[in-house]
Parts: sequence; structure tokens; C-alpha cells
Amino acid sequence: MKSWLTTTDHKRIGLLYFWTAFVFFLLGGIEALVIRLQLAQPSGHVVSAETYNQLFTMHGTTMVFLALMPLSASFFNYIVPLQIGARDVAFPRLNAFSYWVFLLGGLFLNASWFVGPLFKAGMLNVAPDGGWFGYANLTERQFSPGPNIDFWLLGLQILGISSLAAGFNFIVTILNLRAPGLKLMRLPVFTWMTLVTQFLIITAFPVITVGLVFLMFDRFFGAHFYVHGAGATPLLWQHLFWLFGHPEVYILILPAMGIVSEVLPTFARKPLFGYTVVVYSGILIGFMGWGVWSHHMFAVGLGPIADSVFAATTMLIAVPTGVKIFNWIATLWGGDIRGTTALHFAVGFIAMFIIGGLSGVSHASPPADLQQTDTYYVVAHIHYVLFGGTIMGLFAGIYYWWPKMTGRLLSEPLGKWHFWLQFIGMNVAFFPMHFIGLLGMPRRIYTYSPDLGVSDLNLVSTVGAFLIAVSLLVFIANLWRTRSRGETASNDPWGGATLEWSIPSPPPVYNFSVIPTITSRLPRWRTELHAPMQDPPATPPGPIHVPGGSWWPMVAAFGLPLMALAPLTHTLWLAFVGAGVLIVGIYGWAFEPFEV
Amino acid sequence: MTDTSRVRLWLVTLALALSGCAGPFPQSTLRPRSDFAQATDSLFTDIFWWAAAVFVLVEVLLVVALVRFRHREGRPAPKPAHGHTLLEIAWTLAPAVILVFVAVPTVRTIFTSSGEAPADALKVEVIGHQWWWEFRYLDLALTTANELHLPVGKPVRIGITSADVIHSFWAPLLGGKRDAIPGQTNYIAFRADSVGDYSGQCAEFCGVSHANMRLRVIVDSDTAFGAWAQAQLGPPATPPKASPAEQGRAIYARSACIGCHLIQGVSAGVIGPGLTHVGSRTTIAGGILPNDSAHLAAWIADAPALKPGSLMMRMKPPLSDADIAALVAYLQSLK
Amino acid sequence: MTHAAHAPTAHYTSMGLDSRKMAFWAFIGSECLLFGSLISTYLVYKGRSVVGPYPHDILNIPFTSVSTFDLLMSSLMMVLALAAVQRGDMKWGKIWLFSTALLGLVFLGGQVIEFTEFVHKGLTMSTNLFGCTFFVLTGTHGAHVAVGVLWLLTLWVRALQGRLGPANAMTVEITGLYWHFVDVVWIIIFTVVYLIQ
Amino acid sequence: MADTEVREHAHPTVDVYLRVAAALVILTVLEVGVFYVPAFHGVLVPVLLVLSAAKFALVIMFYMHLKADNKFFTFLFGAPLLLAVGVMVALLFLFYGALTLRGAAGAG
Ligand code: HEA
Ligand code: HEA
Ligand code: HEC
Ligand code: CUA
Ligand SMILES: [Cu+2]
Repeated sequence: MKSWLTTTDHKRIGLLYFWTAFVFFLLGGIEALVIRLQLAQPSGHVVSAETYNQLFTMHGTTMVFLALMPLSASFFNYIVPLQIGARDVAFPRLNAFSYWVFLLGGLFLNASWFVGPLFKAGMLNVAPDGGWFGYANLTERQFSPGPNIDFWLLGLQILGISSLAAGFNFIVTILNLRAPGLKLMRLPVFTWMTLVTQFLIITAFPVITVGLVFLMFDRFFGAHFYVHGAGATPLLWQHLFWLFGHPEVYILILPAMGIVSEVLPTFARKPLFGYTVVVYSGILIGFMGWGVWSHHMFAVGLGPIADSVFAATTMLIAVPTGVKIFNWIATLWGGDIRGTTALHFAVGFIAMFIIGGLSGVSHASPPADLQQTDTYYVVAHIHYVLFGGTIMGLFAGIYYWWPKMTGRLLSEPLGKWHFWLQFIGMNVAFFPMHFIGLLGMPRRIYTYSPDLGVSDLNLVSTVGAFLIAVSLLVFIANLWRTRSRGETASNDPWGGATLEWSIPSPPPVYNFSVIPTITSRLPRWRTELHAPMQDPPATPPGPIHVPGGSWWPMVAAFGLPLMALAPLTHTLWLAFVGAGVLIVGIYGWAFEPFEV
Repeated sequence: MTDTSRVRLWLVTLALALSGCAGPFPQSTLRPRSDFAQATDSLFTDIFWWAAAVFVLVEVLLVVALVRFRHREGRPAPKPAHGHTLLEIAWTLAPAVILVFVAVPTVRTIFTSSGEAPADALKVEVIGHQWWWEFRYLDLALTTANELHLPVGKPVRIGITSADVIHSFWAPLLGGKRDAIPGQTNYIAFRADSVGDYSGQCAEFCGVSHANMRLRVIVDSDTAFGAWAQAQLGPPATPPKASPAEQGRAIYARSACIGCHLIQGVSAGVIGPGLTHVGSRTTIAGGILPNDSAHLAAWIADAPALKPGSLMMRMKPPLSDADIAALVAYLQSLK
Repeated sequence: MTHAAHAPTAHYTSMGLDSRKMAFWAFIGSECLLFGSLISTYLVYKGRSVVGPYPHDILNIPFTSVSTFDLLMSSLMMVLALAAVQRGDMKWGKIWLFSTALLGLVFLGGQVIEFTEFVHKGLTMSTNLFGCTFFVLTGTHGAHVAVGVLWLLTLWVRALQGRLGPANAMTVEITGLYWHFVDVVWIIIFTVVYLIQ
Repeated sequence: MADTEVREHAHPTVDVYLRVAAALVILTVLEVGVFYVPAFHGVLVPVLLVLSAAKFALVIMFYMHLKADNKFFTFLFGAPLLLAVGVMVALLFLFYGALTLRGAAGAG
């Protein structure tokens, strides 16, 4: 127990990320199921309007910040150091700090479901209710007087710190801790996409932090950043939010694209087609993602010139994305494809993501988007890219790396069941949303009129959501079964080309008994020019020093939610206590002897 | 048959097939009834076909690859292929070219649908409120709520703004939405091409009852529109002596109602919708309830029960049933 | 992190660069976006206040010029401290470190005086948009200075204890990066907020 | 490793530090001076921007050693800096350009 709480081992932190994020994913999914129940019929009465608004807000926020980002982070943590032949990340304690901040931030946000009575309100009454994008000025104190939005803005600020800290850590890890010979253009694509993602994180999160700070000053200290009466405009929030928000969606998709780029070659027994192009298009996607944010604001009246510019930049992103898709298909082409579950999910990613990508292009045309924005057509888009894309990709990663992470192979037959149920379920759930939207149903409404003619489509969608739930139960059963009865994994159950497969599953604490020297992009495969590398010896030639754990990252992390409680409860001294804890944590951390 | 109507037919048929009911889809974006809606619809149709082509291409390639190259015993190991410059160039350029075909009409449509209208267009100001709509006809000095009457075939220019938070004005058959933002006015312009009753609703999340912020646009013939405007401009009806309606007016005049509602010559509130001609409307409360005695009575007794969060709070002290009945009679007399 | 982790056992790194320094440059890059957003907001809201006091009513250029000078000089002290520590001259190292922190404190004191005076003249966070953007922008900068002072004083105390030496030059260098960045931000703020009215 | 280590620590001398400080002070005096001279009011903004950019460059090049240090640090700092400047310019455009860019219809 203690060893887990104080751990600084990237592998353990990866597993902590995984389990925490997976639980949050189920929570977000359960919220989605309640949403779908409410919408199964017109004029539904499953939940009240207030509860519904909290549900979709928390669903979006949870899925984005507490499920998908940290699920990706679990692979950054577990896999990236292995892929680059490192013993750990560059700053192991900072890594632990990131995890604890993430956990506490997530708990802080979700505490809002239960602490209503402390604010003289009912249970299920003070959870955030302004949407995952919290548009000002609805989120100003005047229109949202309760603590709901406070939980949201403070929680997101805490989570931002976690992501930023991890961002610096992984940038340095990937750039500076590569094994000898592992040049940048030899890095596995997953590691590359991780690197791009981290750059997006460290540049995008400060922007939303500023937006949230403004909102905080407006709500707590009477500032007017988003109050039009004072000469300001609520549109500033939208700019700041989407300046962050659009890079954020690429933060969500790029790691999954990286995973797919690992899984396809392994199971097609063929190197990734156009490695260089795939890498550069990933970099380009990340870069271009900065110039398109106003496509979320086509209805706010930016004027024809701005609309045209942002339409063009947005459409351009289809080019590098398409390049990746075609290279993946070319990777499969001429291969010797093994239909493992991981491959199923990777192919499912391509097949489904493209639907979301193409509806994205139809959003990118402002006049067309005027009919689509804020309707279920957008909800269809986001779930095709996020569920059809990111979730499919992450599951590909889970099936692919689970043996490495736990030493046991997930059951393939159950995996296939999981895949097909999820694949069918997601299409049944999300495809009808295209029609629901085009037929005029706005998003974020807790009730709709039977006259709209979308009742049956909504019912179908609800059925699909429950199919997804069943598929996830199959997955959970698979996890459970694998704990004790899963087939034990060898070093390399799949015949992978990258370094992580050269060491035992699960790897020893020190990862590599001897740090390998790399001579090829596919070190473990025979290529025209290279023989496969030698796996490191099973036992290290000499003792390897492994850093002990540390309590300080966790202590420091506790300072942040304490500080957040101060404005929430209007108790000044809590701010000092929180800051004190943070400082004590940092000093303890800085001055404790710790050998990296 | 044009492309537009073909895809529309296709989509609607599919939707019909899926939904099994013969709904008229009052908010469908695929049944344009104005030049503006027409323009966006045909643009969307174009994009749809390009997207469909790309989709089919990619999925077919994917399936073929999977079927042709799936693992079979004894198959020789695949030849490693690291890339192919020509192919890379081809599949970079092809999408780029397609995008030009999408971008050019897009930009053209942006400029033709940017809200500019001829000088003689009917000018209406739409003001979003939590959770109802106010409509002001600038040239007619006329204000109404939740139901917008427009003449068919005439250009109209709608200026959209908000009194509180951000809303979005949307009547899909007549065109795309525009956000109603406090401190800013956005414009849409269109010409409705057929008489009818078009429903719409607020499309930007605006708080508890965002779902209950609906509206209708009633496109009248020229004469019907003139007659309607004439009637709206008149003073409120005076209830006959000793009728329940007259009693209702007295109750109205001494109740909290006057603080929030406007009835010309009776009260001058501005928080809620004007009621001078409330009897002429077909719905109340942001278009969610029919304007009949039962609903009016229930609304006056306890508005938030019918519309969560409604800013028209429950009357304190509660009005008696008799008072409510009289109020209803009065409001219904205000044709 | 400052001390023990940087024991002179030169680790192998693939770029041959110090990991902490690299992380710190990434952090500074990230801070560019933070201050960039704040300054952008200040600029887009410039001239949109609907009531006074307006910038020209209230900003005290001579006073702030002195503060600016003070901060510039602290940057000089900082590089001198680094140079001293690098050549192992811990006597001057201590002096310069302490002077840097002291000048930082003077700057903060100036900001406290400035803020109090503005509040007396009727400018608060809730007065107008100028108040909002001004206080949050300069306040965020001030918070950075405060953290920097704390950090410098920590190093100074470590030096007094004899636990800071040439082996820790990298720590001093990183502190310096932070301190100079905060200075650079002030260079921009001074121009954008105070001089361009 | 040894050679890169050396490069990393090739810091300017105290002499250079002092001269940079002098330049910084002079530039600041110029800035404030320009501010008070009415003749400059027409070109105040560009002049001030140039002067403060020069100060900015001096500090990062010499005090933060970017000039002599590994180019990768310049990238880590410069890329986000460019991004921030780009965002700023875009936002200014969107906010100040809005009235004219929106054309007649938008101007009302
Ligand atoms: C993983 C997340 C993710 C990803 C990857 C994307 C990718 C894209 N998104 Fe999406 N988007 C979201 C998540 C994502 N989006 C979310 C969450 C929202 C809603 C936020 C909210 O309001 O709550 C949103 C909203 C959103 C909007 C605003 C809609 C509105 O509110 O009105 C727009 C508008 O342009 C848009 C466009 C695009 C485009 C053009 C892409 C492109 O990157 C897609 C590119 C891919 C392809 C095009 C397919 C493959 C390409 C080829 C095979 C080549 C050939 C293709 C052509 C020639 C077309 N998205
Ligand atoms: C980021 C990823 C992500 C993911 C994975 C999902 C997944 C799902 N989403 Fe999500 N959704 C968003 C991101 C995501 N969503 C965002 C950003 C919004 C916008 C929010 C906003 O407007 O502010 C949104 C909005 C949104 C809406 C629109 C709400 C509205 O506008 O009113 C709907 C409606 O159907 C919906 C449905 C679903 C469904 C059915 C799933 C399903 O795929 C969920 C599947 C998961 C499960 C079914 C859970 C399984 C649970 C179990 C198996 C129970 C096990 C229990 C125990 C072990 C105890 N989502
Ligand atoms: C606190 C202010 C307030 C008071 C007092 C008030 N109303 Fe209202 N009223 C509103 C608001 C706000 C709305 C719009 C609510 C909505 O649709 O969400 C409204 C809507 C209505 C409507 C529907 C109008 C339409 O066209 O949709 C009627 C009818 C009405 N009120 C009648 C009354 C009567 C009768 C009284 C007195 C007994 C009264 N109101 C008192 C604020 C008030
Ligand atoms: Cu008004 Cu939604
Ligand atoms: Cu986007």
C-alpha cells in the first residue's frame, strides 16, 4: 500500500492513471446512460431539468479531462519510457505529483455531486451545470449564483496543473532520455505523437487557465471580464476557451493515432508505410490546430472575412489527417494481417474516425454549420471522433499493451465480443444523431417535443448506448478474468518491432537490464539493412540503483484542492493552509535526497 | 430533380424509415423555405456528396485490404514497404483539390448570406430573454413575443441580440441560426418563399429552461400580415362591463403582474413578455404551451412548475382559483 | 530537486542537455502563452471601459519607471550572482543573490504602494474594465515576482548554510532564467500598459 | 558529452553583463523620454515597440544566454513565443477588425 502511495515508478503511476481514469470513464458513461434514458422519449421525466444540465456538463467534462486525457497519460507513463529505452521518466517525483493532482482534481469535481447539503442545497444539486465549455456570461454569478460553476472552474484549474506538469516531464523525457542511437526519426510513432501532444498541452492549457482566472475574478471579486454592461464581451471567453479547446481535441486524438500507428504494422507484419510523412503530418496537425479555433464560433457573428479564413484553415486540417489515413491503409495493404482484437480496434478507429472527420468538414463550412451548430449533428461528430476515434484507439492500445503492463494476455474471444458489441453499439447510438440534428433537435436540451419527429431515432440511440454499456461489461469481465486466468505473456506475444517488447512482461523495476543501443527504426525486426537487435540479458550484469518512493509529491498535491476550497467556502485561512501545504511539499521534495 | 432535392429525399426517407412515423419534421434543416435556407442547404448537399465519395473510397479500400491480406497459413512474409513518394504526393493533393471545391462555394455563400438586405427590407429586432423571445418591428413600432409574423416573399432583416445571457435564434426551415449576444447585434436576412407556420427554438445553452425556449415564425400572405400588424398596433381590448374579463383586469391591475408585464394603458412592466395582445397568440411561455384556458390558468398559478426555473415565479400569496379564472378570461379577451 | 538530484554524476542524456534546464525552458515557453493571453486581453479591452478612472488619469510613469529600473538592476544582480557561483566565489554569490531578492522585494513594495494608491483614487478590480485587466495582469506578474523572491531567498539561505556551491551552478542558472523571464515580461508590460496609453 | 557541456556553460563575462545592463538602462530612459516628448506622439507606438523589443532581446540573449546556448532552448522558448504573438495579433484583428470586416450589415 505505502509503496503505491509513494511510488515514483513510471509503470506503477501508469497503472494508477489507468485505473483511476477507467473508473472516471465508467462514471462519465453512466452519466451518458442517464442522459440517454431521459431522451429515450419526448418530454422525458427521468431527471429534472437542473439534474440533466449537471449530467451533460459532468459527462463532457469527465470524459474529456478525467477519462480520455488520463487514459492516454497512462500509456505515456507506462509505454513511452519503455519505447525509448529509459529507466524512468526525467522527473519521477513530478510524475507522481501529476498523478495525485489529477486524482484530487477529479475527486474535487465529482464531490460536487454529494456536497449539496453543505451549501444548503439538495444532493445532486451543486454539480457544474454550464456545459463542458462553460460559456460566459451564463457562468457569471448573476446567472449562476450557486457553487456549481465554482466547482467546475476550480476543478479545471487543478487538473490543468497536473497536465502541465506532465507535459514538461514528457517533453524532457522523450527528448533527453532516449537510448543511444535512438534518433528522433527512429522514435516509435506513438512516442512521437506523445511528444506533439505534450507541446499542445503546455501551450494550450495556459490559455484556458487565463480564461478560468478571469471567470474566477468575475465570480468571486466582482471583476467584469465577461460582462457586457462594463464594455466587455462574453465572446472573450469563447475565444480563450476555444483557443484551448481546439488544440485540446487534438490532444485527445493524437495519442490514439499514435497507438494505431503501432498496432497496424505489428499485426500486418509490415513497417508503417510512410513513417516520415505520418510523423510530419502529426506535427502539422498539432501546429494547424492552433489556427482554427473560431470554427466553434461561426454563429457568433465574426463577419464574413473571419469566417472565411477560419473555414479555410479548418478544412486544411483534413489534408494531413487524410494522409495519415491513407498511410495506414497502405500499411495494411500487402501485409499478412493477424486479426487480433487490438487490430480490430485499430481498424475500427480508421473506419469510424473518418465518419467524424467528414462531418467535421461539413461543420467547417460556416453557412452549412449555421444549420448544424449546437444540434445533435455536432453531437454525432464529436462522438464519432471521440468514441469512434479516441476510445477505439485507446482500446486498441489496451489490448495491445495489457500483456506488457500486467504480464497476462486479455482473452481474445471476449475481446472480439467486446469489439463487435461496441462497434455496433456506437453506430446504433451515434449514427442516428446525424439525422436527429439535421431534423432540428438542438443539443443540451433535457426535453423535446414529440412534434419534432425524432422520438424514434432517439429511442434507437438510447438502445445503442446500452449496447455500448453491455460491451463494456464484457470488457470488465475480460479484465476480471485475466487477473487470475489470463494466459501469461512472454516478452513479446505479438512480435512487435519496438523496444518495449524486448524486456519481460511486466518489466522489472529497472526496465532494461542493459540500456540498448539502437541502430534502426524497427529495432526488433529484420529489415533490408539491419538484423534484429539482441534483447537485453534477463539479469542485469551489475546492481541497478532504483530510487525509493517519496511522500512529498502527494503532500504538495494536497495543497491545491485545499487552496481551491478557500474561495468555495469563503474561508480565507484555508488558502493559507493550502499554500502552506504546497510549499512544505515542495521544500520537502526539493531537499530530500533522491537519486534519479 | 436537382441534387438538393434528391439528397433531401434520400435523407428524409431514410429518417422516415428509421423513425417509422410520418412526421412532417417541423424543424428539419433539409426542407428550406427561404433563399437563405436554400443557399445553406445546397452547400451542405455539395459537401455531403464529396464526403460520401471520400467515405466510400476509404471504407472500400479498408475492407479490400483486410480481406485480401488477412493472414493465411503458408503465405510468405510480406515485403517491407517503407513508403512511396508519388503516392504520398497524390493523396496529399487529392484531398486538397476536393477541398478547393468545397471552399469556393463556401466562401461565396458566406458573403451572400452575411445578413445584408435591401434597404426596403422589413426590419425586426429579436431579443432573447431567459427563456422567451421578444420581437420588435422597428418600422412598425410594434412589439410582440414568441411568435414572429412575417410577410411571404418580402425581404426581411433580423437583428438578433440578448437581454441577458447568450441565446441563439433558429427557425431551421427559414435559415441558419445566429447567436443572440448581449451588447452585440447579429443579422440574418432572408425572404420566406411560402406561407406557413415554422417552428424553431433557442439553440445556445442558456440555463435551466434552454429546452423550453421555443418560438414560431408565422409567414403570412401580404394581406394577412398587414391585417395582423394593424390589429397588434391597436389598443388592448376593453372587456365588457361586469364580465369576468373586466373583473380579471381589476385583479391584474392590483396584482404583481403589473410589475413585470406590459399591457398598454394598464401596466408598464418590462421583465416579462408584453401581454397587450396575448390572446392573439397561439402559444404561451416560449412556445411550449398552447394558449388555452387550462394552460393559462396553470401557468399563472405556478409558472415554474410548467417551466423549470421560469423567472415568472409562483405568485405569493397564491391567487385564488376564481381570481385565476378571471385573469384567464381577461388575457384571452386581449386579442 | 534543487540539490541532491543534481549530484555531479553526469547522467547520460540524449541531447547532452541538462534535463532540468530543458524542462525549465519548456515551462518558460508555456508561460509565454499565459502572459500572452493576459496581455491580449488587456489590449482587446483597451479603451472599452465605460467609466473612469482611465489609464491616463492614474498611471504614474515616473514612479513606475523607477520600479522598472529596479527590476532591470535585479536582473543584473542575478547574472552577477550566477557568474560568482560559477567561479566558486560564494562570498559575492551570497551578496548578489541577496541583492537580487532585495530588489525584487523593493519592486513588490512599489507595486503594493501603487495598488493602494489606485484603490484610493477609486480604481479597483470591479470599477471598470481597465481595473479588471490592469490588476489581473500586473497582479499575475507580481505573484511571479513574489515566488521568485521566495526562491532566491531560499538559495541565499542555502548559501549561508554552505550548501550551495559551484556544483549547484545549474540551480542558480535556472533560478536566473525564471527571474529574467519575469523581468522580460515586465519590459513588455511597462511598454504596453504604462507607456502606450 | 564533454563538448556539449562546455558549450552549455560558455556564458558571457561579467563585462558583457555590465554593458548589457547599461544598454538596458539607456533604452529605458529613451522609452520614458519618448513618452514625454510631444514630437514623438505620432510614432509613439512603433518606437516604443521597437525599443522594448530590443530590451526583450538583450535580456533573453545575454542574461538568459540564449545567444550562446544550445539552439534547442531557443526553439523551446521561441516557438511558444511566436504562437503567443500570433494569437495576440489574431485576437486584435478579430476584436478591432470586427466592425469594418463585418461590412455594412455587421456595422449596425
Ligand atoms: C478527437 C476530437 C476531435 C477531432 C479529431 C476533430 C476533428 C475535426 N473537427 Fe471537431 N469537434 C470536436 C472534437 C474533434 N474534432 C468536439 C468535441 C467538438 C464540439 C465541441 C463542443 O461544442 O462541445 C467539435 C466541433 C467541431 C466544429 C464546431 C461545430 C459547431 O459547434 O458548430 C467544427 C467546425 O468546423 C469541427 C471541425 C472539425 C474538423 C474539420 C476536424 C478535422 O480534424 C477532421 C479531419 C479528418 C478527416 C476529414 C477525415 C480523413 C480525411 C481524409 C480521408 C482525406 C480526404 C477528405 C476530404 C477531402 C474531406 N469540429
Ligand atoms: C470525450 C469523450 C466522450 C465519450 C467517450 C462519450 C460517450 C458517450 N456520450 Fe458523450 N459527450 C462528450 C464526450 C464524450 N461522450 C462531450 C464533450 C459532450 C458535450 C457536453 C456538453 O455539451 O457540454 C457530450 C455530450 C453527449 C450528449 C449530448 C447531451 C446534450 O447535448 O444534451 C449525449 C446524448 O446522447 C451523449 C451520449 C454519450 C453516450 C451514450 C456515450 C457512450 O459512449 C458512453 C459509453 C459508456 C458507458 C455506457 C459506461 C458503461 C458503464 C457500465 C458498463 C457500468 C459499469 C458499472 C459498474 C462497474 C459499477 N454525450
Ligand atoms: C417576476 C415577474 C413576473 C410577474 C410578477 C408576472 N410575470 Fe408573467 N411572465 C414573466 C416572465 C419572465 C414571463 C416569460 C416566462 C417564460 O416564458 O419563461 C412571463 C410570461 C407570462 C405569460 C406568457 C406570455 C407569453 O406570451 O408567452 C403570461 C400569460 C403571463 N406571464 C401572465 C402573468 C400574470 C397574469 C401575472 C400576474 C398574476 C404575471 N404574469 C406575473 C414575469 C412575470
Ligand atoms: Cu435561450 Cu437557449
Ligand atoms: Cu475545433
